[in-house]
Amino acid sequence: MGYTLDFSVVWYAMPALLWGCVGTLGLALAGMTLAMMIGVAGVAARDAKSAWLRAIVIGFVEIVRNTPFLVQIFFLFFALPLVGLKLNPTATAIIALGVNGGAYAIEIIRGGVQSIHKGQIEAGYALGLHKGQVFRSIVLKPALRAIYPSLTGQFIMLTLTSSICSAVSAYELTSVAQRIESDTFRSFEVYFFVTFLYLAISWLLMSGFAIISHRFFSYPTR
Amino acid sequence: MIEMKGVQKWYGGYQALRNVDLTVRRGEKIVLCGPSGSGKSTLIRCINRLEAIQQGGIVVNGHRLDDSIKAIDVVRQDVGMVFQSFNLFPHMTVLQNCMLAPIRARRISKTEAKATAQKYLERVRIGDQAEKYPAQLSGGQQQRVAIARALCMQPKVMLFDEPTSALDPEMVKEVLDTMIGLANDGMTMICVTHEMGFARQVADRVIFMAGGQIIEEGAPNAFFRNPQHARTRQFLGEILAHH
Amino acid sequence: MIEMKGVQKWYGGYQALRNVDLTVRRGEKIVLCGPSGSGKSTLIRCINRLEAIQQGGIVVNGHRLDDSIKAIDVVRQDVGMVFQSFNLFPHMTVLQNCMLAPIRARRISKTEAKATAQKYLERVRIGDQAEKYPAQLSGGQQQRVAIARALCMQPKVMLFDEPTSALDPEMVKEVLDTMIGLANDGMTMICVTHEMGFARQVADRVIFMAGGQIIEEGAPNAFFRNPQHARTRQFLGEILAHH
Amino acid sequence: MTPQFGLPEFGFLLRGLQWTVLLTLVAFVGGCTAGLIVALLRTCGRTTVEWMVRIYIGIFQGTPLLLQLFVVYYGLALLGLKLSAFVAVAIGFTVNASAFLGEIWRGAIQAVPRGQTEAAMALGLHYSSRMRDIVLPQAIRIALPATIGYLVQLIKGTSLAAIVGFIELARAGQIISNQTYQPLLVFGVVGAMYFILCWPLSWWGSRVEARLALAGQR
Amino acid sequence: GTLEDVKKKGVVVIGIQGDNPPWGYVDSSGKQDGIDADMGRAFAEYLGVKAEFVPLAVANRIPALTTGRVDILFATMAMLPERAKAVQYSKPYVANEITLVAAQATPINSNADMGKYVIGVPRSSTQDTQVTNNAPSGTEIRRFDDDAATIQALLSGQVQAVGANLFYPQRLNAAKPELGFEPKLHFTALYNGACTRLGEKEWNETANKFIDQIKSNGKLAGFYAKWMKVAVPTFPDSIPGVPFTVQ
Ligand SMILES: Nc1ncnc2c1ncn2[C@@H]1O[C@H](COP(=O)(O)OP(=O)(O)OP(=O)(O)O)[C@@H](O)[C@H]1O
Ligand SMILES: Nc1ncnc2c1ncn2[C@@H]1O[C@H](COP(=O)(O)OP(=O)(O)OP(=O)(O)O)[C@@H](O)[C@H]1O
Ligand SMILES: [Mg+2]
Ligand SMILES: [Mg+2]
Repeated sequence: MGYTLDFSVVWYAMPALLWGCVGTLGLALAGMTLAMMIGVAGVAARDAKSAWLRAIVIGFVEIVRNTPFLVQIFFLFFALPLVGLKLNPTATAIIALGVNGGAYAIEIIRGGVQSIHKGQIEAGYALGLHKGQVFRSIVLKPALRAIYPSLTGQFIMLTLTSSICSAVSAYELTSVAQRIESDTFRSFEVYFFVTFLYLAISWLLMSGFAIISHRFFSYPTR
Repeated sequence: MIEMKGVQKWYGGYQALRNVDLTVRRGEKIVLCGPSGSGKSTLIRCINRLEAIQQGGIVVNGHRLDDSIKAIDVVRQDVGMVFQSFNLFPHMTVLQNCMLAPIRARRISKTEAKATAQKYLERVRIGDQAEKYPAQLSGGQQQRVAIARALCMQPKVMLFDEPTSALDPEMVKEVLDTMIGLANDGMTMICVTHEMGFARQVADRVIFMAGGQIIEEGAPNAFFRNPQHARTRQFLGEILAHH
Repeated sequence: MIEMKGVQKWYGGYQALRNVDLTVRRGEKIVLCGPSGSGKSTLIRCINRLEAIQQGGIVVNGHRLDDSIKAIDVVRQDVGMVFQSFNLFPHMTVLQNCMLAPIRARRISKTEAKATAQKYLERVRIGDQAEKYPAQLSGGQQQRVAIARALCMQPKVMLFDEPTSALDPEMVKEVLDTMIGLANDGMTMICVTHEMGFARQVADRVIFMAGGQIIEEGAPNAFFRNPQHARTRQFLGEILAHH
Repeated sequence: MTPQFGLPEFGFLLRGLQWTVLLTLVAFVGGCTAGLIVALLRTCGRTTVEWMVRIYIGIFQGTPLLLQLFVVYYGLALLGLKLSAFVAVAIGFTVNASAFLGEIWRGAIQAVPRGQTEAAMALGLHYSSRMRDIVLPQAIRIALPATIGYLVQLIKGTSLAAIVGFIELARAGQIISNQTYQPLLVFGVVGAMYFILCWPLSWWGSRVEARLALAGQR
Repeated sequence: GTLEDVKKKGVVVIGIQGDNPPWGYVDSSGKQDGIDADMGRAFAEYLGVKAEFVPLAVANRIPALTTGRVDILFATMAMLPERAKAVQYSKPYVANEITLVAAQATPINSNADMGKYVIGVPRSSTQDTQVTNNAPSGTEIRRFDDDAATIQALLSGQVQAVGANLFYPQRLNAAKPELGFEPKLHFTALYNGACTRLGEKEWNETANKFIDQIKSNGKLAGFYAKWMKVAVPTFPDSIPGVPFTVQ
């Protein structure tokens, strides 16, 4: 076929690709932070007294979880300006990732809260603690520990999803790769190497998560 | 100290307590027994308002339990409770378990809370385990921590819901001993338990429940030797047979 | 029937059995007791090779247990086991629970398996519950199903690992009665239990373990009245104290 | 020259939807089969096999599906294995799904209480019977909500098949939006179609989950 | 495969853009349409075989050809020297013009003015190259996946100008006529050619013969009238760095 692999292009493009990794990591970390905030706030709102608030949270979760990310980010980028809210691509990407990840985080964290044995909560009440104190001091940490693997798994997915943010011209690894590809036409080499870079990013994040887990959730259980 | 009058409690359509009257004087020790599902747990959980009641009234230490948060607060601070499954908080050390409620609910200082916690941990002979996590302790030790944790709130009444039934046989004794010590110090206590030896030794009154009602009560000697009701006799026959 | 010689068992670096020798004759009933962690469960789990041993030998009904799948198969078919937590299969009815192993492991026909299952379910007085699922039964009933399920394989030996310790007090008796019936029929049995009434009534020998070793053994009367070792006396003292 | 969004355009989106459904089915059937194998190998008890499967799972969970499809379609072609677009996509999705489902099911298999396996062993049952009769029926119930959740992800993920030329729902939406210049309307409709496809599944998933939680309380 | 394989099978596989009207796109009845599609069908007819279209995105046109997924590209491939290192171009068959388009009210008169605005381009396209090369350094250039997103970005105000081809003004003004979009800067004229794999002489020669034929028999003029609504321009005989034949 006459096609020979030539990985030298990847070598020359290395600085650009590494900056792309930084972009991806930045989007991912900011997105995770936002997702976590939406997650915890959403879980609290999901059990709120106001039926309206609960309905809004449920509706939000269902809509976000059942439509593709691409449609969501297009909506944020192209539709919000119509109502006067113009966000730059990076902000759009972070919000889209945070909103998307947040909807999943709400469901995951809620599962963790529900997995806490009822006796733990009752023991808190029996000691005279109030609802908020019980949630903060007794429920939250074991709940997060219980769902930590699924939550971090979701965050890895969020990181990979950030590749779609190139659609609204956000700066991240895939968009850099596409530029390099279009300059060199060495598609296979570039994409193969970029796949490897994503793997490295995932593994880096997973080690980070493991360290956090070790630091905060390493109390002994049976 | 505790006064229950005409208490009725439903879980949905199922009536778990039927017209229960019970008065407990200061310093009195009550043992509650009865077949599974008879409403023993429900009864004591109503006393610190872990369950709401649908009819009747409960007064604890002069405070009438109604739906007001204020009343519930006061009562819960006066009433300590120990569960069958310990319910220690797994992410806190023994000491933190004991300090949490005094700091958050009684708003006392950390140093003071720590001193109190140490005192009660010594009291249940477990002061040296203060820095361990619950999972690192044996069942009997965990239950003693649970007792110390409740004591740290300096309650006026202690409720025990089958505190030894999740324990290995060897550990039962250490927990019962702790409870006996507490009883001898004059604590007002209501214990759900099937440890009849314990009942004989410390109870002022033994109460037998079945089907959500109090069927029979009496001083331990009279109760064990000469139960009045057929249901009580059957129950005692079964639980004492294999001992 | 069962012969263990110089058995040593490690979990990683922890030695759970130290040089255990034990001979059980056909029809003999053994009660195994001892403090938590002493290796009782480990010992009986070695007999049907749920745990591999690192040194020594075990012969069951003439078959030497080695690593060959064949030997393990034969022995497991000869040895029935009942666990503390029943371990019934929740997605199958009582009848299906009892029929599965005979059909799959003994390869007998469905009709035959059904007849056998019915027979043993009647035997443990639970024939009328055959179509229910485990979750619909009380703990005592579940444990009796577990016994019937083991019996359906027509084992030569039955192992019981604390069969009554997860039960409500009222249900203990019905399970013990079933076991007593089995003993009277001449089944070879090894029971880990702390029900000393049961031990007195059926055991030919009581064995006391501590720290992975057999410390003492003897006929029940001698064992309870006059234990030889200090450790045994301490243990008996504790578990009998509160009864 | 510029058509408005009307019935023919809607029909075009529906044809895209057909591809989305077909791709989902193929990926799901392939993924379930391969995922079961992955899950069984991952729990087989042999350290080397388990490690190899872990690496397999790590690679396919750790890289974007977009790039995986690209590598299968164009990469294998470079090595002389030229697959039709449909086969390539089927393989790409199968491999990806097998990693995710394999991991979900491994968790479920390990969540079946150890006592169940031990009871089965004590009754003299062999590996195949233990898995088929005891462990898998219980694991499937445990894994059902997560599996349904993944199926929803998969439906949305088929939009990536556009990279090798499939005109499925998302791509069809892009094309129509390019012809009508009404992207908001078009993507609104596309989003609604995905929602109609995914939401009943999600709903079923949460019902199953609630039922399992209830059963677990007993 | 080789030309011979194609004739034996009776099908030529043609790579084309799937969503870029009026060059190449799939219409709402699912039929491949546009000037490139007409070119492709005429080429198949010329070979005496059937045409099978593979719709491609901007980014995977070249890989599809080099890995043998398609036999030939009629896929809006502007003839650029860098690309000529990866694929073999034929003679040009259509012309395109790359401009910078903005609303009437946006004052852009020189390349330097671009620095004051956010400019949108489709990633990896000729517009991308032209804007990147001509804009002062430091200009904020946003790269989108395709023409549709680029146009939408201008319409929704996310960017103030776009690197455009011949058809952008027409499309933009159809959506928001009140803004009066117009070309502000003219960068370059570009020619598109058919692409075959490097070194495959037979394919290249056939493509060139085909293009010569439709230029002379008026077929190309027909396509131009139908899609571009302008007369066929004169095509250059050579483009620096882009050979039309296999060397
Ligand atoms: N949250 C609940 N919802 C519905 N029914 C309940 C609930 N809690 C308890 N019940 C029912 O109320 C009855 C009394 O329960 P309770 O726990 O008080 O019994 P108990 O005497 O403590 O039994 P045990 O010895 O098994 O602990 C039982 O029939 C039980 O099924
Ligand atoms: N799978 C295992 N891995 C490591 N250690 C184990 C394992 N199973 C048991 N052990 C250890 O081996 C020792 C003996 O355990 P075993 O379960 O046989 O005790 P036991 O006498 O049955 O106690 P119990 O009365 O609590 O059931 C204990 O110290 C226990 O911690
Ligand atoms: Mg109870
Ligand atoms: Mg044991």
